[in-house]
Amino acid sequence: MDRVLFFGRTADRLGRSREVEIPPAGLSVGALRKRLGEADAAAREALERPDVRASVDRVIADDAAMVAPGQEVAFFSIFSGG
Amino acid sequence: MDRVLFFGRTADRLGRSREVEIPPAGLSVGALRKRLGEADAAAREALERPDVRASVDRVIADDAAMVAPGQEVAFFSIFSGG
Amino acid sequence: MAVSTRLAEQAFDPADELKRFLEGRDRDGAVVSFTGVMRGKDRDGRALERLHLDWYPGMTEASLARAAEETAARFQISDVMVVHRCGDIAPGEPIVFAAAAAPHRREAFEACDYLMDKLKTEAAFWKREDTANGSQWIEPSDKDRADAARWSD
Amino acid sequence: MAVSTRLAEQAFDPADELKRFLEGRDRDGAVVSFTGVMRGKDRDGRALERLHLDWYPGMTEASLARAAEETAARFQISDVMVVHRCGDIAPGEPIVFAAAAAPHRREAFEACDYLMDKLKTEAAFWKREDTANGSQWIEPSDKDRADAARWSD
Repeated sequence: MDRVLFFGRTADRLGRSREVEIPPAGLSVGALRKRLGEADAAAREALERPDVRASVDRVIADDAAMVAPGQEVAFFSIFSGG
Repeated sequence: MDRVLFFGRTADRLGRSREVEIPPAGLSVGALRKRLGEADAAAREALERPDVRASVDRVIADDAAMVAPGQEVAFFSIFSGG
Repeated sequence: MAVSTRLAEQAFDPADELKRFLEGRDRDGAVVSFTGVMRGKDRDGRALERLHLDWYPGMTEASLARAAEETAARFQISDVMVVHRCGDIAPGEPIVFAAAAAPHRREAFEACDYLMDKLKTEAAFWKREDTANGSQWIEPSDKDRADAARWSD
Repeated sequence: MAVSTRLAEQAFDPADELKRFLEGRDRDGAVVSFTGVMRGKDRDGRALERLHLDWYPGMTEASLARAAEETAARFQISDVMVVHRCGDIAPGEPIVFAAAAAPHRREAFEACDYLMDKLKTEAAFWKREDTANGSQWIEPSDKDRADAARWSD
Protein backbone atom coordinates (compact mmCIF):
# COMPACT_ATOMS: atom_id res chain seq x y z
CA MET A 1 0.00 0.00 0.00
CA ASP A 2 1.11 3.54 -0.68
CA ARG A 3 0.37 6.53 1.53
CA VAL A 4 -0.97 9.76 -0.01
CA LEU A 5 -0.48 12.92 2.06
CA PHE A 6 -2.76 15.94 2.52
CA PHE A 7 -1.96 19.47 3.70
CA GLY A 8 -3.72 22.73 4.42
CA ARG A 9 -7.45 22.98 3.89
CA THR A 10 -7.42 19.67 2.01
CA ALA A 11 -6.28 17.87 5.19
CA ASP A 12 -9.33 19.22 7.06
CA ARG A 13 -11.49 16.93 4.94
CA LEU A 14 -9.20 13.99 4.22
CA GLY A 15 -7.04 13.78 7.32
CA ARG A 16 -3.25 13.69 7.24
CA SER A 17 -2.96 10.73 4.90
CA ARG A 18 -4.81 7.85 3.28
CA GLU A 19 -3.58 4.54 2.00
CA VAL A 20 -4.08 3.58 -1.60
CA GLU A 21 -2.84 0.80 -3.83
CA ILE A 22 -0.85 2.07 -6.80
CA PRO A 23 -0.68 -0.67 -9.48
CA PRO A 24 2.75 -1.75 -10.78
CA ALA A 25 1.99 -0.04 -14.12
CA GLY A 26 1.46 3.27 -12.33
CA LEU A 27 -1.44 5.67 -12.21
CA SER A 28 -1.87 9.27 -13.29
CA VAL A 29 -2.26 11.96 -10.63
CA GLY A 30 -5.72 12.65 -12.04
CA ALA A 31 -6.75 8.99 -11.71
CA LEU A 32 -5.41 8.92 -8.16
CA ARG A 33 -7.37 12.07 -7.32
CA LYS A 34 -10.53 10.43 -8.70
CA ARG A 35 -9.94 7.19 -6.81
CA LEU A 36 -9.42 9.01 -3.49
CA GLY A 37 -12.64 10.96 -4.16
CA GLU A 38 -14.61 7.75 -4.44
CA ALA A 39 -14.28 7.20 -0.68
CA ASP A 40 -16.95 9.76 0.20
CA ALA A 41 -18.61 12.97 -0.99
CA ALA A 42 -16.55 15.20 1.31
CA ALA A 43 -13.29 13.78 -0.04
CA ARG A 44 -14.48 14.21 -3.61
CA GLU A 45 -15.54 17.80 -3.03
CA ALA A 46 -12.23 18.63 -1.30
CA LEU A 47 -10.06 17.09 -4.03
CA GLU A 48 -12.00 18.57 -6.94
CA ARG A 49 -11.67 22.20 -5.82
CA PRO A 50 -9.89 24.03 -8.65
CA ASP A 51 -7.16 25.36 -6.33
CA VAL A 52 -6.06 21.92 -5.11
CA ARG A 53 -2.55 21.08 -6.27
CA ALA A 54 -0.62 17.82 -6.26
CA SER A 55 3.02 16.89 -5.91
CA VAL A 56 4.94 13.73 -6.75
CA ASP A 57 8.10 13.18 -4.71
CA ARG A 58 7.70 16.77 -3.45
CA VAL A 59 7.66 18.36 -6.88
CA ILE A 60 4.45 20.04 -8.11
CA ALA A 61 2.75 17.82 -10.69
CA ASP A 62 -0.34 18.15 -12.87
CA ASP A 63 -3.09 15.57 -13.36
CA ALA A 64 -1.31 13.98 -16.35
CA ALA A 65 1.83 13.15 -14.35
CA MET A 66 2.36 9.43 -13.71
CA VAL A 67 2.87 7.96 -10.26
CA ALA A 68 4.72 4.68 -9.72
CA PRO A 69 4.39 2.50 -6.61
CA GLY A 70 6.64 3.86 -3.85
CA GLN A 71 6.48 7.47 -5.00
CA GLU A 72 5.25 10.06 -2.51
CA VAL A 73 2.10 11.85 -3.64
CA ALA A 74 0.46 14.75 -1.84
CA PHE A 75 -2.65 16.86 -2.45
CA PHE A 76 -3.04 20.30 -0.91
CA SER A 77 -4.82 23.62 -1.17
CA ILE A 78 -2.87 26.53 -2.65
CA PHE A 79 0.13 27.70 -0.59
CA SER A 80 -0.61 30.69 1.58
CA GLY A 81 3.04 31.71 1.61
CA GLY A 82 5.07 32.43 4.72
CA MET B 1 35.70 85.40 27.04
CA ASP B 2 33.69 83.15 24.78
CA ARG B 3 34.74 79.74 23.57
CA VAL B 4 34.45 78.88 19.86
CA LEU B 5 34.35 75.16 19.02
CA PHE B 6 35.87 73.26 16.08
CA PHE B 7 34.99 69.82 14.64
CA GLY B 8 36.13 67.47 11.94
CA ARG B 9 38.98 68.46 9.69
CA THR B 10 38.75 72.04 10.98
CA ALA B 11 39.73 70.86 14.47
CA ASP B 12 42.93 69.29 13.06
CA ARG B 13 44.20 72.82 12.46
CA LEU B 14 42.56 74.86 15.20
CA GLY B 15 42.28 72.37 18.06
CA ARG B 16 39.05 71.63 19.92
CA SER B 17 38.31 75.25 20.84
CA ARG B 18 39.71 78.76 21.06
CA GLU B 19 38.75 81.67 23.25
CA VAL B 20 37.63 84.89 21.73
CA GLU B 21 36.09 88.10 23.08
CA ILE B 22 32.70 88.86 21.53
CA PRO B 23 31.85 92.55 22.06
CA PRO B 24 28.54 93.45 23.76
CA ALA B 25 27.19 94.76 20.44
CA GLY B 26 27.78 91.35 18.87
CA LEU B 27 29.77 90.23 15.85
CA SER B 28 28.84 88.57 12.60
CA VAL B 29 29.87 84.96 11.99
CA GLY B 30 31.97 86.21 9.08
CA ALA B 31 33.79 88.74 11.27
CA LEU B 32 34.41 86.06 13.88
CA ARG B 33 35.79 83.73 11.23
CA LYS B 34 38.14 86.53 10.08
CA ARG B 35 39.28 87.34 13.61
CA LEU B 36 40.05 83.66 14.38
CA GLY B 37 42.02 83.48 11.14
CA GLU B 38 44.26 86.32 12.24
CA ALA B 39 45.92 84.04 14.79
CA ASP B 40 48.04 82.25 12.20
CA ALA B 41 48.17 81.20 8.56
CA ALA B 42 47.09 77.62 9.26
CA ALA B 43 43.99 78.84 11.08
CA ARG B 44 43.14 81.26 8.29
CA GLU B 45 43.57 78.61 5.62
CA ALA B 46 41.45 76.11 7.57
CA LEU B 47 38.59 78.56 8.22
CA GLU B 48 38.49 79.98 4.70
CA ARG B 49 37.99 76.64 2.95
CA PRO B 50 34.70 76.91 1.04
CA ASP B 51 33.24 73.81 2.69
CA VAL B 52 33.64 75.10 6.25
CA ARG B 53 30.28 75.71 7.91
CA ALA B 54 29.36 77.53 11.10
CA SER B 55 26.65 77.13 13.70
CA VAL B 56 25.30 79.48 16.36
CA ASP B 57 23.75 77.76 19.35
CA ARG B 58 23.93 74.51 17.37
CA VAL B 59 21.94 75.79 14.40
CA ILE B 60 23.69 76.16 11.04
CA ALA B 61 24.35 79.86 10.37
CA ASP B 62 25.83 81.80 7.46
CA ASP B 63 28.46 84.53 7.64
CA ALA B 64 25.84 87.29 7.99
CA ALA B 65 24.33 85.80 11.17
CA MET B 66 25.01 87.82 14.32
CA VAL B 67 26.59 86.35 17.44
CA ALA B 68 25.98 87.87 20.88
CA PRO B 69 28.25 87.29 23.89
CA GLY B 70 27.40 83.96 25.54
CA GLN B 71 26.20 82.27 22.36
CA GLU B 72 27.90 79.02 21.32
CA VAL B 73 29.64 79.27 17.96
CA ALA B 74 31.27 76.38 16.11
CA PHE B 75 33.15 76.02 12.82
CA PHE B 76 33.48 72.67 11.09
CA SER B 77 34.14 70.94 7.81
CA ILE B 78 31.15 69.52 5.93
CA PHE B 79 29.36 66.63 7.70
CA SER B 80 30.40 63.23 6.44
CA GLY B 81 27.09 61.73 7.53
CA GLY B 82 26.72 58.65 9.70
CA MET C 1 28.75 33.28 0.17
CA ALA C 2 26.70 31.50 2.80
CA VAL C 3 23.02 30.74 2.25
CA SER C 4 21.36 29.42 5.39
CA THR C 5 17.72 28.45 5.87
CA ARG C 6 16.00 26.75 8.76
CA LEU C 7 12.46 25.61 9.47
CA ALA C 8 11.74 25.99 13.21
CA GLU C 9 9.05 23.93 14.91
CA GLN C 10 9.69 25.79 18.18
CA ALA C 11 9.77 29.49 19.01
CA PHE C 12 13.05 31.21 18.14
CA ASP C 13 14.63 34.54 19.06
CA PRO C 14 15.36 36.95 16.17
CA ALA C 15 17.93 38.75 18.34
CA ASP C 16 19.94 35.52 18.70
CA GLU C 17 19.74 35.00 14.94
CA LEU C 18 20.97 38.54 14.25
CA LYS C 19 23.79 38.08 16.75
CA ARG C 20 25.00 34.94 14.99
CA PHE C 21 24.62 36.53 11.56
CA LEU C 22 26.76 39.51 12.62
CA GLU C 23 29.53 37.46 14.20
CA GLY C 24 32.96 38.03 12.69
CA ARG C 25 31.49 40.27 10.00
CA ASP C 26 34.09 42.93 9.17
CA ARG C 27 34.05 42.73 5.38
CA ASP C 28 30.42 43.74 4.83
CA GLY C 29 29.25 47.15 5.86
CA ALA C 30 25.53 46.50 5.64
CA VAL C 31 23.11 44.01 7.19
CA VAL C 32 19.36 44.35 6.68
CA SER C 33 16.96 42.14 8.58
CA PHE C 34 13.23 41.53 8.52
CA THR C 35 11.30 40.14 11.46
CA GLY C 36 7.70 39.09 10.97
CA VAL C 37 5.72 38.92 14.19
CA MET C 38 2.42 37.10 14.78
CA ARG C 39 -0.22 39.75 15.26
CA GLY C 40 -2.87 39.62 17.96
CA LYS C 41 -5.68 40.57 15.58
CA ASP C 42 -6.77 39.48 12.12
CA ARG C 43 -7.39 41.80 9.14
CA ASP C 44 -10.84 42.62 10.47
CA GLY C 45 -9.65 43.43 13.99
CA ARG C 46 -10.81 40.17 15.60
CA ALA C 47 -8.63 38.70 18.33
CA LEU C 48 -6.50 35.80 17.13
CA GLU C 49 -5.78 32.94 19.50
CA ARG C 50 -3.23 31.26 17.32
CA LEU C 51 -1.77 31.01 13.85
CA HIS C 52 -1.22 27.53 12.50
CA LEU C 53 1.35 27.19 9.73
CA ASP C 54 0.88 23.77 8.20
CA TRP C 55 3.95 22.49 6.36
CA TYR C 56 5.07 19.57 4.21
CA PRO C 57 8.29 18.19 5.70
CA GLY C 58 10.98 18.27 3.05
CA MET C 59 9.05 20.31 0.51
CA THR C 60 8.72 23.32 2.81
CA GLU C 61 12.42 23.36 3.67
CA ALA C 62 13.19 23.14 -0.06
CA SER C 63 10.95 26.15 -0.76
CA LEU C 64 12.84 28.23 1.84
CA ALA C 65 16.17 27.20 0.36
CA ARG C 66 14.98 28.05 -3.15
CA ALA C 67 13.85 31.55 -2.14
CA ALA C 68 17.17 32.24 -0.41
CA GLU C 69 19.22 30.88 -3.30
CA GLU C 70 17.31 32.94 -5.86
CA THR C 71 18.01 35.99 -3.70
CA ALA C 72 21.71 35.16 -3.48
CA ALA C 73 21.92 34.73 -7.25
CA ARG C 74 20.17 38.01 -8.00
CA PHE C 75 21.93 40.54 -5.78
CA GLN C 76 25.49 41.51 -4.93
CA ILE C 77 25.28 40.14 -1.42
CA SER C 78 27.67 38.17 0.75
CA ASP C 79 25.32 36.11 2.88
CA VAL C 80 21.64 35.50 3.30
CA MET C 81 19.65 33.64 5.92
CA VAL C 82 16.08 32.71 6.81
CA VAL C 83 14.54 31.15 9.88
CA HIS C 84 10.84 30.36 9.47
CA ARG C 85 8.45 29.00 12.09
CA CYS C 86 5.91 26.30 11.40
CA GLY C 87 3.20 24.75 13.54
CA ASP C 88 1.20 26.64 16.18
CA ILE C 89 2.29 30.23 16.71
CA ALA C 90 1.00 32.50 19.50
CA PRO C 91 0.42 36.27 19.16
CA GLY C 92 3.68 38.18 19.65
CA GLU C 93 5.86 35.25 18.58
CA PRO C 94 8.22 35.73 15.62
CA ILE C 95 7.12 33.94 12.46
CA VAL C 96 10.08 34.71 10.24
CA PHE C 97 13.52 36.28 10.44
CA ALA C 98 15.36 37.01 7.20
CA ALA C 99 18.66 38.84 6.81
CA ALA C 100 21.04 39.83 4.03
CA ALA C 101 24.60 41.11 4.31
CA ALA C 102 26.33 43.10 1.59
CA PRO C 103 29.20 45.50 1.10
CA HIS C 104 26.65 48.24 0.30
CA ARG C 105 23.38 49.00 1.98
CA ARG C 106 21.24 49.35 -1.16
CA GLU C 107 21.90 45.73 -2.16
CA ALA C 108 21.24 44.54 1.40
CA PHE C 109 17.88 46.35 1.50
CA GLU C 110 16.81 45.14 -1.92
CA ALA C 111 17.87 41.55 -1.29
CA CYS C 112 15.99 41.32 2.02
CA ASP C 113 12.91 42.96 0.48
CA TYR C 114 12.98 40.56 -2.50
CA LEU C 115 13.47 37.55 -0.26
CA MET C 116 10.44 38.46 1.83
CA ASP C 117 8.31 38.96 -1.28
CA LYS C 118 9.38 35.51 -2.49
CA LEU C 119 8.65 33.88 0.86
CA LYS C 120 5.25 35.56 1.17
CA THR C 121 4.08 34.12 -2.12
CA GLU C 122 6.16 30.98 -2.74
CA ALA C 123 7.03 29.41 0.61
CA ALA C 124 5.24 26.07 1.01
CA PHE C 125 3.01 26.87 3.98
CA TRP C 126 -0.69 26.75 4.64
CA LYS C 127 -1.83 29.40 7.06
CA ARG C 128 -4.83 29.02 9.34
CA GLU C 129 -6.01 31.69 11.74
CA ASP C 130 -7.74 30.40 14.86
CA THR C 131 -10.14 32.70 16.72
CA ALA C 132 -12.62 32.04 19.53
CA ASN C 133 -15.29 31.72 16.81
CA GLY C 134 -13.54 29.23 14.58
CA SER C 135 -10.69 28.82 12.15
CA GLN C 136 -10.03 30.14 8.69
CA TRP C 137 -7.49 29.16 6.03
CA ILE C 138 -5.71 32.19 4.54
CA GLU C 139 -4.51 32.65 0.97
CA PRO C 140 -1.80 35.06 -0.23
CA SER C 141 -3.20 38.58 -0.20
CA ASP C 142 -3.53 40.72 -3.32
CA LYS C 143 -0.94 42.98 -1.64
CA ASP C 144 1.53 40.08 -1.39
CA ARG C 145 1.01 39.21 -5.04
CA ALA C 146 1.41 42.85 -6.09
CA ASP C 147 4.59 43.15 -4.02
CA ALA C 148 6.06 40.05 -5.61
CA ALA C 149 5.15 41.31 -9.08
CA ARG C 150 7.37 44.38 -8.56
CA TRP C 151 10.41 42.27 -9.42
CA SER C 152 10.39 41.52 -13.13
CA ASP C 153 11.93 38.09 -13.37
CA MET D 1 4.31 56.01 18.19
CA ALA D 2 7.72 55.90 19.84
CA VAL D 3 10.74 57.61 18.28
CA SER D 4 13.94 56.71 20.06
CA THR D 5 17.47 57.84 19.21
CA ARG D 6 20.69 57.38 21.09
CA LEU D 7 24.30 58.44 20.54
CA ALA D 8 26.62 55.75 21.92
CA GLU D 9 30.19 56.57 22.94
CA GLN D 10 30.83 52.90 23.71
CA ALA D 11 30.34 49.75 21.64
CA PHE D 12 26.76 48.44 21.58
CA ASP D 13 25.14 45.17 20.54
CA PRO D 14 22.61 45.36 17.67
CA ALA D 15 21.08 42.06 18.84
CA ASP D 16 20.25 43.59 22.23
CA GLU D 17 18.73 46.59 20.50
CA LEU D 18 16.57 44.37 18.26
CA LYS D 19 15.50 42.34 21.28
CA ARG D 20 14.28 45.45 23.11
CA PHE D 21 12.61 46.82 19.99
CA LEU D 22 10.65 43.57 19.53
CA GLU D 23 9.52 43.26 23.15
CA GLY D 24 5.76 43.16 23.60
CA ARG D 25 5.20 43.81 19.92
CA ASP D 26 2.00 41.98 18.92
CA ARG D 27 0.25 44.75 17.00
CA ASP D 28 2.86 45.23 14.26
CA GLY D 29 3.60 42.44 11.88
CA ALA D 30 6.79 43.86 10.41
CA VAL D 31 10.13 45.03 11.76
CA VAL D 32 12.99 45.98 9.44
CA SER D 33 16.42 46.72 10.82
CA PHE D 34 19.68 47.99 9.40
CA THR D 35 23.06 47.33 10.99
CA GLY D 36 26.09 49.18 9.71
CA VAL D 37 29.36 47.49 10.58
CA MET D 38 32.82 49.05 10.56
CA ARG D 39 34.73 47.48 7.68
CA GLY D 40 38.30 46.28 7.95
CA LYS D 41 39.30 47.88 4.65
CA ASP D 42 38.76 51.26 3.02
CA ARG D 43 37.31 51.87 -0.46
CA ASP D 44 40.70 51.14 -2.01
CA GLY D 45 41.24 47.89 -0.11
CA ARG D 46 43.74 49.26 2.43
CA ALA D 47 43.54 47.90 5.95
CA LEU D 48 41.79 50.25 8.37
CA GLU D 49 42.97 50.44 11.95
CA ARG D 50 40.16 52.56 13.19
CA LEU D 51 37.26 54.80 12.21
CA HIS D 52 36.91 58.01 14.18
CA LEU D 53 33.46 59.60 14.17
CA ASP D 54 33.87 63.11 15.48
CA TRP D 55 30.65 64.60 16.87
CA TYR D 56 29.31 67.86 18.27
CA PRO D 57 27.62 67.08 21.59
CA GLY D 58 24.04 68.28 21.44
CA MET D 59 24.00 69.03 17.73
CA THR D 60 24.74 65.44 16.72
CA GLU D 61 22.00 64.02 18.97
CA ALA D 62 19.59 66.58 17.49
CA SER D 63 20.48 65.48 13.96
CA LEU D 64 19.71 61.84 14.82
CA ALA D 65 16.38 62.84 16.36
CA ARG D 66 15.49 64.95 13.33
CA ALA D 67 16.18 62.09 10.89
CA ALA D 68 14.04 59.70 12.96
CA GLU D 69 11.20 62.18 13.34
CA GLU D 70 11.12 62.95 9.63
CA THR D 71 10.91 59.20 9.02
CA ALA D 72 8.07 58.82 11.50
CA ALA D 73 6.15 61.68 9.89
CA ARG D 74 6.56 60.32 6.37
CA PHE D 75 5.58 56.65 6.67
CA GLN D 76 2.76 54.61 8.19
CA ILE D 77 4.96 53.17 10.90
CA SER D 78 4.43 52.50 14.58
CA ASP D 79 7.89 52.96 16.01
CA VAL D 80 11.35 53.90 14.88
CA MET D 81 14.72 53.80 16.59
CA VAL D 82 18.38 54.62 15.97
CA VAL D 83 21.52 53.89 17.93
CA HIS D 84 24.61 55.52 16.47
CA ARG D 85 28.19 55.17 17.63
CA CYS D 86 30.62 58.06 17.90
CA GLY D 87 34.31 58.26 18.78
CA ASP D 88 36.85 55.56 17.93
CA ILE D 89 35.40 52.45 16.26
CA ALA D 90 37.35 49.25 15.55
CA PRO D 91 36.84 47.01 12.49
CA GLY D 92 33.90 44.66 13.02
CA GLU D 93 32.18 46.94 15.52
CA PRO D 94 28.64 48.14 14.77
CA ILE D 95 28.42 51.80 13.77
CA VAL D 96 24.68 52.18 13.50
CA PHE D 97 21.53 50.20 14.19
CA ALA D 98 18.24 51.54 12.86
CA ALA D 99 14.84 49.85 12.98
CA ALA D 100 11.27 50.56 11.97
CA ALA D 101 8.10 48.69 12.96
CA ALA D 102 4.88 48.83 10.97
CA PRO D 103 1.69 46.87 10.45
CA HIS D 104 2.84 46.11 6.90
CA ARG D 105 6.27 45.13 5.67
CA ARG D 106 6.45 47.54 2.72
CA GLU D 107 6.22 50.57 5.00
CA ALA D 108 8.77 49.08 7.41
CA PHE D 109 11.27 48.51 4.57
CA GLU D 110 10.78 51.95 3.06
CA ALA D 111 10.99 53.74 6.39
CA CYS D 112 14.23 52.02 7.41
CA ASP D 113 15.74 52.63 3.95
CA TYR D 114 14.75 56.32 4.05
CA LEU D 115 16.08 56.74 7.59
CA MET D 116 19.47 55.32 6.60
CA ASP D 117 19.66 57.60 3.55
CA LYS D 118 18.91 60.57 5.82
CA LEU D 119 21.51 59.54 8.37
CA LYS D 120 24.16 58.90 5.72
CA THR D 121 23.89 62.45 4.38
CA GLU D 122 22.52 64.58 7.23
CA ALA D 123 23.75 63.14 10.53
CA ALA D 124 26.19 65.56 12.18
CA PHE D 125 29.33 63.45 12.14
CA TRP D 126 32.82 63.89 10.77
CA LYS D 127 34.36 60.62 9.67
CA ARG D 128 38.09 59.98 9.69
CA GLU D 129 39.68 56.72 8.56
CA ASP D 130 42.93 55.83 10.28
CA THR D 131 45.36 53.48 8.53
CA ALA D 132 48.96 52.54 9.27
CA ASN D 133 49.97 55.22 6.75
CA GLY D 134 47.95 58.08 8.12
CA SER D 135 44.46 59.44 8.47
CA GLN D 136 41.93 60.79 6.04
CA TRP D 137 38.69 62.72 6.52
CA ILE D 138 35.82 61.28 4.50
CA GLU D 139 32.96 63.17 2.86
CA PRO D 140 29.56 61.73 1.88
CA SER D 141 29.99 59.58 -1.21
CA ASP D 142 28.27 60.35 -4.50
CA LYS D 143 26.39 57.08 -3.93
CA ASP D 144 25.07 58.37 -0.59
CA ARG D 145 23.93 61.61 -2.20
CA ALA D 146 22.27 59.75 -5.08
CA ASP D 147 20.50 57.42 -2.64
CA ALA D 148 19.18 60.35 -0.62
CA ALA D 149 17.99 62.08 -3.80
CA ARG D 150 15.67 59.12 -4.56
CA TRP D 151 13.17 60.51 -2.06
CA SER D 152 11.55 63.60 -3.54
CA ASP D 153 10.85 65.78 -0.52
